Order: sequence, then C-alpha cells, then structure tokens
Amino acid sequence: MSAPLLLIGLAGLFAWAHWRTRRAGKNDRWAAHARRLAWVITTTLAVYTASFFLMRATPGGPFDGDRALAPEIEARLRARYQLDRPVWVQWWNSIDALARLDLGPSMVLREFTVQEILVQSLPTSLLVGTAAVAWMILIGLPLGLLAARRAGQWPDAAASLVAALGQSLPTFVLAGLLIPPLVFGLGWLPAAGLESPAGLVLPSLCLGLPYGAQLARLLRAGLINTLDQDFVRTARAKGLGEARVISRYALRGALVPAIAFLGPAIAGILTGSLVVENLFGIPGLGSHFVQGALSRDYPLALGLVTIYTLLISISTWICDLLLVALDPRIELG
Amino acid sequence: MSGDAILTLSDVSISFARGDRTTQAVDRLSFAMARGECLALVGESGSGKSVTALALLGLLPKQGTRISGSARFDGAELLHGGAARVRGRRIAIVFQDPLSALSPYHRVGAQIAESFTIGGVATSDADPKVIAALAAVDLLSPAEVARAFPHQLSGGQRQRVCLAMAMACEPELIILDEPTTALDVTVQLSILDLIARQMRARRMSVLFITHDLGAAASLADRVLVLYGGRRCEWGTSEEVLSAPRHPYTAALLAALPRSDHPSGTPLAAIPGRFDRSSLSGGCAFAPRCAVAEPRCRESRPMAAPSAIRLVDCHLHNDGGGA
Amino acid sequence: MEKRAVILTSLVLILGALLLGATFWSTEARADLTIANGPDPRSLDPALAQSTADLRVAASLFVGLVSPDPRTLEPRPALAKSWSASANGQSWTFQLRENLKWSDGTPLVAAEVVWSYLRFLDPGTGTRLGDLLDCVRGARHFRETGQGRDRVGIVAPDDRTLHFQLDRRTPYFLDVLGQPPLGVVPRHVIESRGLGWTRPEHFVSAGPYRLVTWRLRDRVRVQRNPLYFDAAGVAFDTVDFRAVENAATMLNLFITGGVDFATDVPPGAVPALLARYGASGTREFLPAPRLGTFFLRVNCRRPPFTNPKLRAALSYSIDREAIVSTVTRAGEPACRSFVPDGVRAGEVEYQSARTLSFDPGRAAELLSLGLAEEGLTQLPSFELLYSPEPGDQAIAELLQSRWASLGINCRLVGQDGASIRDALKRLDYTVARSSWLGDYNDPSTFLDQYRTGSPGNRTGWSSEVYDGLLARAASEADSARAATLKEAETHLLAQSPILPIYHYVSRNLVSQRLAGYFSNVMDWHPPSSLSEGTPR
Amino acid sequence: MSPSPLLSIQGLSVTRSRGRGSPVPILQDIHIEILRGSSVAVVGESGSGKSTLAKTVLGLIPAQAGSIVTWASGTREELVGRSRAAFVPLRRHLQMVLQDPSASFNPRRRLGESISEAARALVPTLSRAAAEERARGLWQEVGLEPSLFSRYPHEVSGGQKQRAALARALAPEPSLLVLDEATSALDQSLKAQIVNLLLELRRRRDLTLVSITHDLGIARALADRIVVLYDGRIVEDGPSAAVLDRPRHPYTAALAAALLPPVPALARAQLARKSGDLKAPSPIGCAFQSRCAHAAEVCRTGEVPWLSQSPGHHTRCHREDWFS
Repeated sequence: MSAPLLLIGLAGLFAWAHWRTRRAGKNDRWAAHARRLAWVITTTLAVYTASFFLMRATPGGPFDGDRALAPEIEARLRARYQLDRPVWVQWWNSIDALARLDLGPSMVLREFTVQEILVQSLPTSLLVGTAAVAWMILIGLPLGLLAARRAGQWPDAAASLVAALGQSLPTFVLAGLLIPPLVFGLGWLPAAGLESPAGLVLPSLCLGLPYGAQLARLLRAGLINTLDQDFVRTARAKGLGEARVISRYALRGALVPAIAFLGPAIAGILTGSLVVENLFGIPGLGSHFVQGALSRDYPLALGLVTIYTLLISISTWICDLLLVALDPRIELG
Repeated sequence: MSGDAILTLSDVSISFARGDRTTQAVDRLSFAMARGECLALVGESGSGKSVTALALLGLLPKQGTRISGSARFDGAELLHGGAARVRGRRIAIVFQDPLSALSPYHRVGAQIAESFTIGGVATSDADPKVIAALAAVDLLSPAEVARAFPHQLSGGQRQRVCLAMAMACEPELIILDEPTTALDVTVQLSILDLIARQMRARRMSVLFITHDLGAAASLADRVLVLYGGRRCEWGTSEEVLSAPRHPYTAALLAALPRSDHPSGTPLAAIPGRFDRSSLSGGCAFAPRCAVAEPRCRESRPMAAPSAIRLVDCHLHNDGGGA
Repeated sequence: MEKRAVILTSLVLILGALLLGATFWSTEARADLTIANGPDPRSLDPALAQSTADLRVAASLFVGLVSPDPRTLEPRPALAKSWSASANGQSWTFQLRENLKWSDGTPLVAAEVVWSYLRFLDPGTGTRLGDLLDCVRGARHFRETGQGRDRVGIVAPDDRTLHFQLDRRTPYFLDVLGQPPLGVVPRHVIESRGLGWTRPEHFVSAGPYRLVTWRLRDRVRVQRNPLYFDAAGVAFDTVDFRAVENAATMLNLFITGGVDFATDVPPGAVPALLARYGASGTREFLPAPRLGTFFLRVNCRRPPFTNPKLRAALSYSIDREAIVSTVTRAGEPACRSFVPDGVRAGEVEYQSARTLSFDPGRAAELLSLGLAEEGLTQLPSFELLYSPEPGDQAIAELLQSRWASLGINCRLVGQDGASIRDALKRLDYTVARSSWLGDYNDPSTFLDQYRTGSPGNRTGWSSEVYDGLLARAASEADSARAATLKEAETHLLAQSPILPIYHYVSRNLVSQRLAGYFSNVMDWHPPSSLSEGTPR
Repeated sequence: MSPSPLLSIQGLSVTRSRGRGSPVPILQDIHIEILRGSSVAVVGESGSGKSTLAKTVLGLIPAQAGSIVTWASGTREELVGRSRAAFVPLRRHLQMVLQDPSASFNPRRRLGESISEAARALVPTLSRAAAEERARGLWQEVGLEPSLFSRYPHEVSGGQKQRAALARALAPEPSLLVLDEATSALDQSLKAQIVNLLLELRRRRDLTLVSITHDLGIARALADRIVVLYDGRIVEDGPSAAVLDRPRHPYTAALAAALLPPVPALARAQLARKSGDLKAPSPIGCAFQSRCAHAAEVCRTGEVPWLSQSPGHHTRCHREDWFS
C-alpha cells in the first residue's frame, strides 16, 4: 500500500514546513520549498482525482469502437483492466499505483504502458518546447527592447503591430502563413516531421511566436516603466553608457513581470503544442493527450494530466525562484 | 561674476512640449557659482530647480525638451549633449529619494564599485575602495552595508550610500537634489553635517537644491531663490535669509512656524498658489505678491548683473539696490 | 554570483536541448518508400488492428493463407500454395508452401496457422473483427463464449495441410482468409512475450516485411523480410509508415516530396487536386470508389421513429446529390443503396437495390401518413448526433435545413466519436451519423450487420423477413444468392433503420515513380507489391 | 461646557509578527486622553510607531492589549477587539487624512463625486442631492474653486488635492480627524495654508484633531498638546509650548535641536551641535539610552519611570534633572 505512505509523507512534509517556519522564521527557504513541494503534490493529487471522476463520468469507454465487441470479449477486457470494480476502488488503486510512480498500462495502445509512451513523447515535447522558448526570447527580447527604446516612434508602432499580430493569430493561421514561403517557396524547411534540425524550426516558431509577442509587449511596458525610474536616472548620472544602463539596470526591472509571465508561458508552450503537433506531425505529448481523452484511454489521459500538472507546477516554481534571484525584495512564499 | 566660477549659467531656458502644450519650466536663468562654494537653489516644487539640475547633467528626456542658453562647467558647455563627458566623473548628483534612486536589484557595494570603475579604477581594486567610501560616509559597518540590498537599509543609510556613490569619482561639483527631504529631522541633521564635512575635506563645489530654508541656511554660502522657473533673489545666505529683499523670499520666511509662534494661531501663509497659466510678461510672483504694483504685471524685473547681490524685483530696484 | 548561475543554467539547458536533438537526428536514413499512413496504428498485432491505417501496416508485416491481388482483388496463393473445396462448399483444404519460415528462421508449420486462427477467435485476445470467421464451424460459439476451442472446424492433419469445416456454403471464404487481420502470427513469440511481442526487439513475422522501429505518433519502419517466401518480389527494402493525422499536412508532405504515398487529402483541396493531379496527364491524385458508406442510424425503438413510414420520410427528403457535390466533392457516389457498386457476390457482380432517391413529395406523403398512424399532428423535434468535424458538420447542417423545409425539426448535437459510439451502443439516441467500411468484397459484410441481434446493428431494428432472406441466401448458389441479397437490401432500405448518404472514395495521392498501384474498391495497395517504375 | 473626553487610549499594545522569533512590539503601553475639541500632535521619527497608532485608532490594525474608548458617536464605544464589520458604523465619526492625497481618491472618478459618495457611504440616510450639496459646501469651506469640483484627481495640484482629501474626510461630519503626515509632502507655503485651514475648520466645526507628524513646526502651529513617541512608547506628553520650548526628555530635546532655523548662523550652530547619531533603540532599559548624551548607569536597566514634570506634562526618563 503506497497511497497511505504518500499521504502520510505529504502530511509530514506540511508538518515539517510548519515546524521549520516556527523555528527558523517566516522567510526560511527550506520551509518555503518544503511547503511548495507539498502543495505541488497536493495539487497533482487533486487534479488527478478530479480528472479521474470527470473522465469516468464522460460517456463511452476505452473498448468502444465503430465495431461492437462481443460481450464476452468486452467483459474479459474490463476484467483485465479492473474496470469491473467499483469506481472508488479503481480510484484508490490508481492513486496507490501513482504513489509508486506507476501510471499503469494504456488501454488503447495496449502494447504500451503510459510510462513507455511518456518516455517516447516527452523528450520530443521538451525539445520542441525548448526551441519554442528560444524563439520566444529571440523574438520577444529584441522586439520589446526596440519598441521601448523608440517608444512613440515608428519602430515602436511597427514592433507593436508585429507583437499584436503574433499574439492574435491562431497557430494554424500562423502555420498557414509561414508554410507557403518557407516550405514551398524557398524549400528550406520540411513540411512536417522532426527528421532533421530544420524540421524543428517551423513548429517551434509557430509555438513560440505568440508567446514571444506577448513577451515583447510585457518587456516594452516594463522597460518604459523602469526607464522612467529614479535608479535608472542614477545609473545614467553615474556616467554609464546607455547600453549598460539598459542591460544592467532597466532590463532587470522589466524582466520581473516578464518572468512572472514565463512560468505560465512555458507551461502553455508544453501543453499548448497540440495544434502544432498535429499540423507538423510531431510525436509529442499533445496528440497523446487528445487521443487519450477522445478514445477514453483513462490511464493515458490521466497520466498526461498528471505530467502536465507537474510541469506547470514546476515551471512556475522555477520562475518564482528566478524572480527571487532577480529581485531581492521578493521573498519565497 | 568671479573669474574662478566653476559653473556659469547664462539665460538658460527649458521648456517641455507635451502634445500641443508647452510648459516653460525654467525661464532665462542666469547665475554663477565659484569653485569650492555651496550654492543653495531654493524654491517650491515647480520652481524649476530640479529641472535645472537634470539639464546640467543632460538627464532630461530628449523628446519634447527644448533647452536654450548656455551652462559652462569649467569653461566647457554642458547643455546640448556636453554633459555626457563629465557626468559621473566630474559632476555627480544625489537625488531626493534614496530608496528609488538605488537599484533594488543590485547590492549596494556593486553599485558603488561601478562608479569607481567608471572613474578608471580596475574592477579588482574596486572592493576595498567601496568599503573605504562607505566608511567615509560614517556608516558603522561598511562591509555589511556593501553586501546589503537597498531595501535592507534605513533611509539614512541609503542616503549615505548615495553620497558615497556620488563621491566615488572625486567630482569637482556635486549636485544635491533635496537630499534630506525624505528623511527624519535627526537623520537630516547628521546627513547635512556629513555633507558639510565632506565638502570642506574634498574642496567640492556643491549645488544644493532644497525647499527647506533651514537646510539651506545650514549649508549654503550663497542662496538663489527661484519662483516659477525664474530667479528672484541671489546673494550670500546671511543676506538673503536674514534680510530678504524680494517679497517672495520675505513671505516664504514669514510662513515658517517660528519657535516663538503661539500654538493654535494661524501662520503667515502666502495667499493663493503658484499657477503657471498666470505667468505673463510681468513678475512671476506678482499675482500673489502683497505689494505688487501694476507695472509688476507688465514688465519682468531683471536685476542688473552685479557681483554682490541680485534682486529681481521692480520695487527693490527702485530703491537703488545694494 | 547570480549571473554565473544564470549562465550555467542556460548552458545546461542548451546542452540538454542539443543532446535531445542528437537522439532524434542520429537516427536512420530515409526509407525507400514513405507512406503517410494517417493516424498512428493502435496496435501492430493483426488481430487487434481496426482502422485502415492499422490494417495497412499489419498487411505489410503479416500474411495469411491467401492474399488479394492488388489489381483484381482475386485471392492469390500466399502461405498456401493451393487449395480445394468440397462440392457443397463447406469443406476446404489448403496446402502450405514448402520451407516456410518465420523471420527468425523458425519453420512455420500448419499447426501454428491453426493456433493463430484460434487465437484470433479467442475472446481473451480482444479482436473486434472476429465475426470474419463466423462461417467456420464452431467459430462463433467459441468467439462469443470462450468455450469449445477444440470443436472449432480448423485442423492441421500434418505440417503442411490445413482443413476448414464451414457451417454453410460461403462464396467469399477466400476473400475473408485474405484479410490482414487473419495474417498468421508467431505462437512461439507471443506465448513467451505476451502483449509486448510486437516490439521491434521481439518481433517475428512471416510477411513481406519485419519491424525495425515503432515510434508512437511518428512512424513504423519496416524492412524486407529475407525469409519471406516471395522476398525477391518485394521491391522496396525499407518502408516508413508515417503517422500523419492531419490531411493538410499529408498534402504538404506529398507536395514537398516528403512522402511518396499519402492516404488522405483535405476535402477542401479536392477540386484543386483534381485539376492539378487528376485531370492532367500526371495522374497522382487517384480518387476511387471503395467499399464504404456514410449513413445515418435511426433508433427504431424510440417513438415516433418506431414507425417505418416516418423513417422513410426522413430518407426521401435527403438530397444526397447536393451533399456530394457541395460538401465531399471528391467524386463520392451519392447513395442509391446501402451496398456500394462494384461488389462481387462470389462469381457474379452484385446488383444493389438502388431504391433510394430524393423525393420531397413522397417524403411529405409518408410523413403525413406516418403521423396519422402515430396520432400526431407534427413530428416532435429530435436530436441529430454528429461529430464536429468540418465535413460532418456541413452535412448535418444541410440535413437540418432540408428537413426543416418539410416541417421536420432537428437539433444538431456535436459529440466526439467515443460519445457517439457510446450512445449507439446504449441505443440512447434518435438519429446519429455512422459509417461502415466493408471487411471483404461481398455484400454480406454490409447486410449481415442488420440481422437481428448482430452487435453491429445498433438501431434496434429487427425484421423476420430480413433475417429469413439472409438465411435463405446463405444456402443459395451465387446468382440466386445475389438476387436474394438484393431483395433483403430492398427491404432494409424500405424499412429505413439506416439512411445511407454517400459511398466513400479512397483519396490517395501516389507519386508517379511508384508502379504497381491499382485503384480498387478495397483500397488495397500493399507496399510489397509497389515498385519503382516509369511514370504512369 | 466642561471638557469631555472624546478618545481614551489605555495601556494599548500592538505587536507585529515578522521574520523569525517572537512578535515585535510596535506600540507598548500607550495612554492618551484626548478631550473633545482639542488638538493633539503625536511626533516621532519614522519607526517610532506613530502611524501604527493612527491606524489602530481607526481599526485598520488590531491591538493585542489595552483599550481604546471613544465617545465620538455620542455613546461610549470600545474599539479594541471590534471586528471590521462592527467598525463600519463608527467610521463616520472617525476620519483620517493621509500624507498622499492621491490614495484617497479613485483616479477614474471626479473629485466632487468621490466626496459626495464618501458622505453617502457612511451616512446612509443622506439623499443623493443632500450629499452633493454637502460636498459643494465643503468644497467651498476648504477653499477650493467651484470650477474644480468636477475635475479628476490628476487634473489638480497636490495642494488642491490635499484640500479635497480634507473635504472628503469631513463629508460624514466626523468628530475626530486623524491627520497622518497630512502636510509632509507639501511645500512650505502650502503647508502654512493647510495648517491655517485646519485651525479654521477645528474652530468652526468643533473638531478634535490628532496630527501624526515628524515636523515639530507643524506640531507647534497645529496642536495644543504634544505626545512624543520613541520606539513605540510615549516618552513625553505635555502642552505644546512646554514640550517644545522646555523639553524634559533628552529625545524631545534632540528632536527640537534638529530643527534648523532659516537663519544661517543659528542653523550652522545647530549643525555643529549635532545630536547623537542614529543608533538602534536599546532593547533593555531606556530605549533611547544608546543615543542619549545624558545616559547614566541607571538608564541601562529596569523600567523607566513616568514622571510628572508639571500639571499635564509627563516624561519617561530616569534623569529627571538632566536639563538643569
């Protein structure tokens, strides 16, 4: 029985964080980390449970198909995957397995366990996601800088237009705009697939551009705000060159809201890659997630919900740490 | 004016254009300050004193700002882009609010070290100099302060840090823009004392911007009173503060609660308020002046250049002046 | 200090990304033939294969006793060298080729073929297409109950002989045996490896190809099996089945040469493709009729559609021509029957019922008659379940407006496939979209579904007349059987538990460099029969 | 009419838990009696707890011990331990003006609207028309031009905004007005104007004023009684003139000495006699001893006595004769 152990461990973590806070003070970072970890686990369990019952409440099951299964066959399949037990028992057993980090077998891709599917697809999603984050920064940073430095002038208007477009265009429209010139016209990039590094360019661009646009807007606003602040004036008064004033002082302040946005953005990039995966035939998590949900592959869909919850929690956690490193006034909470 | 002037402003005007509205922040301001002198620039907010300081360092936003006239520092023109060469190295500035003037993201020591490296000190040598600089501004545990972030320090400590940073390059002229306004009275006293000592020790010239007549009195050799971007009165601090010649200076002094002021009785407030839209060709103070005459609203009084004392008031100049 | 941490973190991230990338890009060279296969196969086990995409992969890895000819669909010898049937058509004997070997070198003997078929029937295997073999004596009982395994009429008297005992004369028996789900699977691997036997590291087959890699949602790569009995006849050494779900992506890949063979195109692109690749001399876009029908099911247990006149009224008011000319547009034939044209019934060609038509007048008449019988003045509004894909939705909207002009009100309810299947299974719907692809080249693959009690029925419709006609047909000779089946189909359409709309066409894009591609109603294009050729 | 009490603070303590360890006391054992119609100034440096005191009186910070009783509403009301909801009916009698007048106004709302709305929010019986009438009356009373009544906060100057904030605070017709550094952000000439306005309003409306300030000049002009806070304790309490001209606590004396007169000779002399530098308050004994020029052995330990210097004038100091 691993689930009780997990719950006891979780309670212990909360208790330790509480004890540590009382002993070492409110700003103790070990207590903060422990509490955060405990909340990540709690959130994951809560999301898992909610998704579990939602999925079971949805009509259809993993063994339905266009062709009916003979009742005997279906009964055997249900028995094999324990779907014939009461739903509470199934839930408790799956939590128990989850506590052992066992996400169970896929009910539709019957030759695979959910872990095996993750091992195959998570690296792809991470690769595309990393490249998309790189695009986001590569596009967002210079665009935001340009717009802020030339605020109110034509480069600002142009950059803002690009940003607004990038933010408002749905991914498939963006892909539809980028594919004809880059794939058909110039023939630089493959139409789909990750067979070469070139195959990474378009999907990650389509994925990263909207976030880059948003980053640019945030940076612009943040920079205009910080460029106006006294400490930037002090830096100029010190005799620092403009480049150094911006890179060392102004950008730092402008990055704080940008980083705060980065956590959800990275999670969004990792989870929101569904359309991109479909359009560019990329073997990532997104299509498994949708297929898992559509084909009522309970373990697969739930496993991905769990992974997504963890990814989102961890990326916001990392961004919070970055924020603390970036702005010493912020305390870990 | 003296031949040994470190800073000479002649007919400096500064205006800002926002949309179709133009604001005249400084209007044909002229003054000179001698090397080693402390000149207090006294005036209420909106009188143009901070704008003047920022203009001298070239820190005003380029867009929409129009500057005319000339400001010579040690013979070299500061306006129109000239300030960048001397900023930080030969002219330094300390701002009013030390919390916002220091970067919240960097340790105090790093921010000061940067000033040293601008002055040509090798990065590796900067650290001991930072500690020394912090010790020089009377900070009790300079090494600890150097490691701290601004928000971890008290207001007084922060302003000392700003002073240390400004003095890092051994500037010849230091501009203090209301350096004690945000501080407690007791802290103000010790900061002013520190400035006074440093000024003497380093033979710095100080342009002291303040609206506090008491602070001006404590530090300044000379006082220049500004109203509405225009000069009212200039002279030694004893003369200006003890025997004001301009009605505005006199009214300002009268409005202060003196130590013999009976509690619960009204103060001698100047009626009305400064209204930029009422600025005309006449004296800026005329609309609020108790002794204004019709001509005060018609022509702008300008004192004839004189080395001793300048009072820009028709009534005073009638009397022959000093 | 923080700066160093940031730089270090970025370095680690970049290195990690490069490493990740390296694992992707250090892989194999391009395959000799690349097929954009549609969705990822759910299983490589032929017994578990369901979709066309699954079957295409299964057919290249496994082979049965016979195999359909890609041009004529005639059954050709495969593992079996020759066969004979008794006069009453109920007893079949097959001779295996000599020296058949699995891809791991193990000899393949007749007992393994028997085991393979029994595994296919075993309810524990979980196959959906088990009814393919229902003509074999005892097969259905074993399949539905798990009992009587040794009474199934498949035996191997010796290593090279197989004997089948059928319940009735089955003109399409060889067609059935040629279907990919009946590919022979290796007992020795399955019994030792369990579900994981289809993994590349364990994989053993006797088909034209063996498995090299299977990366989910990416591709299945297969390589020529040198121990295949006709290895010399297999032209392409490696074949990639790429998982490409999006039809537009398939098209892009095909246009840029990323794939040689795309199995679908976006409906919206059909007119342009016909103009560019179809009509001109290049002939790369080759839409062809196939054994499949898009239709609506009507719940015959839910009043007032218990009344056949009301169901028929719905049917007569469907403008099928409008649907194929404005929505599908790839030359799909509008349904006049449920069974598509071009189906063989044994030795003769099946002539389908052809009773469906668009006749609003007749529809109105039937409607008022039906309403009167039910004691109603107006047909109550009902729900039409559709799947919210562009084509499906357009059809649903057309139907809705057409019916509305007759005073028939329906609400459109878009649901995902699983939900619709669930509603069908539980008979909890009124009208729902459905589709059927024939398993083999015979009308019975369509008509058998609506027999009383057939799991594929899902309409609640039951007709003694219909069941009787099908039973009678089973014992008749080919031409008489075809006539009886037509009579049954006519009855089915008149009763209208199903409302056929259009027949599917295959929408393959095939590179000019491929020879050996022939359009056929089963959309059967085994990669092993394709070769490098001169442009068509 | 004999002077009746309006606010009575008895043994008030406020602590705040921050960082590690036990909660830090912000205010300790505060006793202040404020009579109806009087004007009291609470002075001290930043960190002395004077703003906390104001916020506690207005129910914005909970107190840990002691009592605050007010007769502002006409009946006796205990404020300590009151829930936020229970505070609402009292709020119309106790109003506050902040240092930054922008904080009192919704930037998207016209100033006049904000004032009549403040009146209606706290005096529910007031009709919309009556509230606006009252707002216009107050507008005139605080010396603002009628044309500014429908301006937005950003369209008027700081001094005008502070007058408007005053009008807003007076809208529910409170008995007690707490001014938290209400003049600190203003220029000298405006400061004098606002002080005069406050004196006038106090006289006309029989207002009770509590001014929180670090500016002894303002305290002198505005208050007839001064309470000096240091490190969360009252160190001196007495009539303004007495406290400022004859301070009986070394800390008050240091504060007074830090005032720079606008006379160069005097100001420089003051600078030269600079008091002890900023050192943290001592945790044991007299809190001020670390900065006190007159600290003796007795100051280092024990409870500091609360001495009566003259009727109505008290100090918390061991060295009762240091000034002689």
